[in-house]
Amino acid sequence: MLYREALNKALDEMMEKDETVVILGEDVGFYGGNYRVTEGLYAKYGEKRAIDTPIAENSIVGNAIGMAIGGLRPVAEIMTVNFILIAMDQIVNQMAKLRYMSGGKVELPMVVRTPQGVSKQLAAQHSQSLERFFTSTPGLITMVASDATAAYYGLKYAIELDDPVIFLEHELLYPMKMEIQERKDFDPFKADVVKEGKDITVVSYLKMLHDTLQAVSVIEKELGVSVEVINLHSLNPLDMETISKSVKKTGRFVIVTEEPKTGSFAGEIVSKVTEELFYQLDAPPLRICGEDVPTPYNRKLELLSIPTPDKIAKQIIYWGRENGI
Amino acid sequence: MLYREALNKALDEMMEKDETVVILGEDVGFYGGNYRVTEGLYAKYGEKRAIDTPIAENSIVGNAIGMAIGGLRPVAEIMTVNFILIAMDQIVNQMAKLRYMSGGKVELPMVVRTPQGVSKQLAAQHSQSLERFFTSTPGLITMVASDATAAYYGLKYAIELDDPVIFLEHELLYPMKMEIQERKDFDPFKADVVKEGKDITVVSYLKMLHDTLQAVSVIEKELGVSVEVINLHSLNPLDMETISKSVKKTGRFVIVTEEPKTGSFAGEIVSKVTEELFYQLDAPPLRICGEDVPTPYNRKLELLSIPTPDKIAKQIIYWGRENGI
Amino acid sequence: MGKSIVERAYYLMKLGRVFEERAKEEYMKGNIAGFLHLAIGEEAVHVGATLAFGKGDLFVHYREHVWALARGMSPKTVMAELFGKKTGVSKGKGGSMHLFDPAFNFYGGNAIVGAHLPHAVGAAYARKYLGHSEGVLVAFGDGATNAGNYYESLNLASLWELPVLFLNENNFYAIGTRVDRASAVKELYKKAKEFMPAVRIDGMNFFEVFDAVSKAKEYIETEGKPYYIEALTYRYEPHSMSDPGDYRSPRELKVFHDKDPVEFLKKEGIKRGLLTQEFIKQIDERVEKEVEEAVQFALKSPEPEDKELYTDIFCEVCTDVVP
Amino acid sequence: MGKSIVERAYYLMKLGRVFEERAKEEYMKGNIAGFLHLAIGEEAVHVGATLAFGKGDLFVHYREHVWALARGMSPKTVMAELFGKKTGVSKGKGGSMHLFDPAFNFYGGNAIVGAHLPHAVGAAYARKYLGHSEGVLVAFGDGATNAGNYYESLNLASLWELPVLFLNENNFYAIGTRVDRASAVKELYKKAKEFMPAVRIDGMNFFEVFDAVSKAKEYIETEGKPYYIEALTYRYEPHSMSDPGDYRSPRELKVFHDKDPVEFLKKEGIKRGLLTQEFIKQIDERVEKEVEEAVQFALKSPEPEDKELYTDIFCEVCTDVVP
Ligand SMILES: Cc1ncc(C[n+]2csc(CCOP(=O)(O)OP(=O)(O)O)c2C)c(N)n1
Ligand SMILES: Cc1ncc(C[n+]2csc(CCOP(=O)(O)OP(=O)(O)O)c2C)c(N)n1
Ligand SMILES: [Mg+2]
Ligand SMILES: [Mg+2]
Repeated sequence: MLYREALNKALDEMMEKDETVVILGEDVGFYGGNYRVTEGLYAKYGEKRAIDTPIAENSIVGNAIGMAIGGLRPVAEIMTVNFILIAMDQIVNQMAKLRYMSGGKVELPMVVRTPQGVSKQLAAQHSQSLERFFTSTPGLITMVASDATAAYYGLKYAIELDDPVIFLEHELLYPMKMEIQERKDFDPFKADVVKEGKDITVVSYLKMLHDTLQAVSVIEKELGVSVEVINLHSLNPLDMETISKSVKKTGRFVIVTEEPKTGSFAGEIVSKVTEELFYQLDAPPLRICGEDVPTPYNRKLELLSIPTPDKIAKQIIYWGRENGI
Repeated sequence: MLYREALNKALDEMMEKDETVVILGEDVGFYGGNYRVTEGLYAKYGEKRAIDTPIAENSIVGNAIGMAIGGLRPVAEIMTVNFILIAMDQIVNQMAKLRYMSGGKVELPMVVRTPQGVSKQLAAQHSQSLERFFTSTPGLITMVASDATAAYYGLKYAIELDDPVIFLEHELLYPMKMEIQERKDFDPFKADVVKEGKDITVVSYLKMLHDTLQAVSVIEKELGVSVEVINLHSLNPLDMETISKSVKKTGRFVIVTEEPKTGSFAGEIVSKVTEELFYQLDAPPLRICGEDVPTPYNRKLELLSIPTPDKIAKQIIYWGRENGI
Repeated sequence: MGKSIVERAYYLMKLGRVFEERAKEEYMKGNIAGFLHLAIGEEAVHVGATLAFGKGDLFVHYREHVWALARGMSPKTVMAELFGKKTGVSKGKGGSMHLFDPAFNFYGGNAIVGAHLPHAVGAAYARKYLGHSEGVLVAFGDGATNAGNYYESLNLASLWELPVLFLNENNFYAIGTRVDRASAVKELYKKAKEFMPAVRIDGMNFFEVFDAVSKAKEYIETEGKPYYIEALTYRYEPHSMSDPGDYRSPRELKVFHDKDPVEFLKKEGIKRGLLTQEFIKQIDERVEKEVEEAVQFALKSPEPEDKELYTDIFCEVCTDVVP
Repeated sequence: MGKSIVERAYYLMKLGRVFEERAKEEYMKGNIAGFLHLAIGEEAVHVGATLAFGKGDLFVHYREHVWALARGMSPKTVMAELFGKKTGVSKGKGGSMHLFDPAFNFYGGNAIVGAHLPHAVGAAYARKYLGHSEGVLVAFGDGATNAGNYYESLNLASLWELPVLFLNENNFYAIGTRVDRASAVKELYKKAKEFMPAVRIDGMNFFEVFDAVSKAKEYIETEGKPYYIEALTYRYEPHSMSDPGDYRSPRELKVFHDKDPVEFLKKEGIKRGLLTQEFIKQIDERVEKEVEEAVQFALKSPEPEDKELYTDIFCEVCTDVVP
């Protein structure tokens, strides 16, 4: 199955099970979704439950908030994360704060799903990762789906949760073939150690997780070490327990994300690790991130602007040597 | 003079000198500005240069971009940073990226000024610090005005700059009495060491800088150390040189900001410091930030949600003792 | 119109008036802080609309004390909220701008101009989908009609055929900006009429408000489509306690003070034989007492405990995992 | 209408058509990537409006190759931009969606639906303030008319009396969503008419577009106020290269193919004695050649150097201080 089909399956099952679950967004209904994530749901559940909206992202999120208030469990799709910038007031001032400022009286069981990341030559306005905006907003849960298993179980979990969730996908993962592993106990708030190792802890998610995994064997060979790789399903809350356990073992921490480095969510993890585990660290933590530039259209420049398996390996090897690993 | 008067003086002098400088925003003209920063400018320069806008923040920033394209140097006021969330698309997708995606052909000499921070009991939707959103966006310059000198020289500098600047003020500083120090050579990209010291480096800005300075003597007395305090005028670009020099001397780093801790700009500084100065650090870096909560209305809770001079002192003292200072 | 409704209206309008006058005093004494937006002068709209609208959801903005009281929320818990007390409707976490109570179908108290309009549209969608018969009322100022949220909401309510009553409280000012300095179309209801039936009414006149909203309610609930009312009204006080309010002329103020909605209802009610001097006197006394009780209640109520800083951010599941 | 204008129009419309057909081929070969939005079928709007509008600023969206060519930008540098080459109008950093050239008063190529409308309003403000005589033209799709940016811009252009021509290219679809499934008001120009004169025209007919825009230009530049044109048009191709485009019926496609703007101009031009078969033949050959040259130019042009990743973010002052 494809990654995007895992998402579709999650939506389908939730809509089947609970008629208060509705989806809304641009072209999610009749058209089947820009990336075909919502394919077939319009035919199966009708236009009242697979709701096509105009191009009005602020309303999409605002309407979803109203729907949640009115007794539904809406799953809003923002076609790509780039357009969510239009909805930031609804996300940061409304979705994240209504429960708190109402003293707990307003509950918002809702999900905003959106794909992010650098795809292929879509240029500056269509190639962004913005997890930092959500993870830094108190009141939001930010989940990421790095594989079909997290996509399927994670999305179902998010829909069932009574809190507002930003659910991030990655444009380049949609057409990737993956299987959903049987994980009835899937808990997005627990990170997965996807590869065990004892010398370096590498944390990643979404597309960068896959690039990291590709880089691992080169790193291990070149540095003569074993690398532990952690896959996050939730960025906030963050499973520091799993990270901490790993870093205590390895003494070395690397985080790989696609966001531009300055101000990235990667910086937050580095800060947390440094604050909590300073005396356990044998080397400075390393951030491998996107460059601090808007994304260029030209393919060569585009690839220079983000981490790739090759660059991940090189940077970790260089850093390893610099720091006596 | 008052802090807000220093800003007014900067605007006035720039408008006097250059007729392409215009100001725009809600109630900036006839009314004189919600915080009286633009007082008198409407009377002096007329409604074509002190432009009142409807309540439409996305347009305010978008219009300013168009004005800059059309040959003006607009200074847009967003009444408070809380409303800038409505303009995030114009800021992140447009203002920050147009130069790059046009291959350098579109230049945007413009400033977006806005006050931020927790004032007094304005509750969740009116009590936020959002520097993280701007500092993490490639293509934006983010300046802060922590005192009258930085307000006056910094704002003038920002207006004269050919790049888009987010210029952050703090609501609680407006009515504060301060003098503009003669600083003809003022360079916002160089941080000021406002107090020298040799044991702990503390970086801060805006209101927290003042709270930090109030806390210093208690800390010095309790810990028997001397504290160096650095005042930032620009958050991105960041003057790592000054910070670095100080940390190399002290071996200890603290950053104090009002933003909620998780995902804060403070985390970015901590990451930079750790990456660059890991082997010089004698203690884990310390972030003193706001709590990870929407801001509550109740005054007692509100004060619990942000750093205060007292809490800054306590936290540094506690951390100092824990880390053998 | 029945006598009992007019009596109730007088009680609520007077309660709103006295409540807010007292809130202003308490603000000056330092018992209330932050932004306090008073609706003194606008009572006929808030009370008239609420009474006519029945039980459907209300979405309003930060100038909402009178809406809340009209909806039946207790002056005590509302005052306690203004005082930031634990007993407040929002546990003291929201304050004057953020009164919420789903038990009364009352959803804010939103402090971002226009941001609640999409909520109202979404709520109407949900209610209709779930088979409820009641519509949704959303009220907003003249200033809100120039921004994207407003327009998108008109389009969506119309496109999706939702029972939303858009109630535009045109009090002629958005802080210091007069309506015609912000809106190119000077008669605001005209900005809605391509999307739905739209009318303009005198918002100082309780009877007119009540009738218009009754008609609108009937329309949205039977047709399942939106309706728009622009009510002309006036806030006698400055925008909030921190506004000098010196941008309005004494002459203009006088014009509107002469149309005081409470006085008007009193006079007109008596004229029509729906109110008596005796009743008015009784109510006036009752209201004074209730407001005094509300203040005493607020004063005596405890502050929220420190731990409240961290509650109500997430549901239980997430609260457990957040460090 | 003069012969020379019609000749120029034919040349540009044909150039646009052939340029885009070739771009599509080059996309399939892998020489162009990302989103490629073709305007095949919409040439009468892009060329007619540009020719009639003179030199004033143009703000358009991502479907802008024909606009750029009509404005006089070189097919070579435009094609090179699509190829992501150093010689492209935006140095290969923008691509198909981001053509910019202030030397031609050409400002995008914006890929966020509707986000360029406020830019056009601001630019018109600046130009008027600085005493320029030319107006500003902003073009946008049917899909853009349902969002906040659109509405705010209509209000502001009208309120501030700015010389903006709002040109709505209604091609009936926003990706897969037909216009009437997104807009409650089905005749889009009616959503503007409270703010400014607004008309609907046949966008497949060059003559009608040229006349309407000429009239609009005259109006905005003499009155100093905005004007609105809804041009009905059609994109023959899917939304972009990644859209299957299967939501439109063959019947609908036929209706619009029968109105092919290039064919129409040819026929009508000949009928009116403004074009000759001879001229058409000449142009067709010239255009083929120019497009071939453009492709060759693009192919042979170098990639931007690696260091370009870090240029054009800031002006010199800031570039110096950024680490
Ligand atoms: C999006 C946004 N921008 C600015 C503000 C600041 N502000 C608060 S109230 C107000 C005026 C609103 O006027 P109107 O909509 O007419 O309502 P009224 O206050 O008259 O009831 C403004 C500008 C805000 N709260 N939200
Ligand atoms: C704000 C925003 N939301 C969504 C998109 C994705 N998107 C790109 S083009 C498009 C359809 C636009 O339709 P229309 O305005 O009619 O222009 P057309 O493509 O028909 O020329 C959409 C939804 C976007 N680019 N920007
Ligand atoms: Mg008003
Ligand atoms: Mg279209």
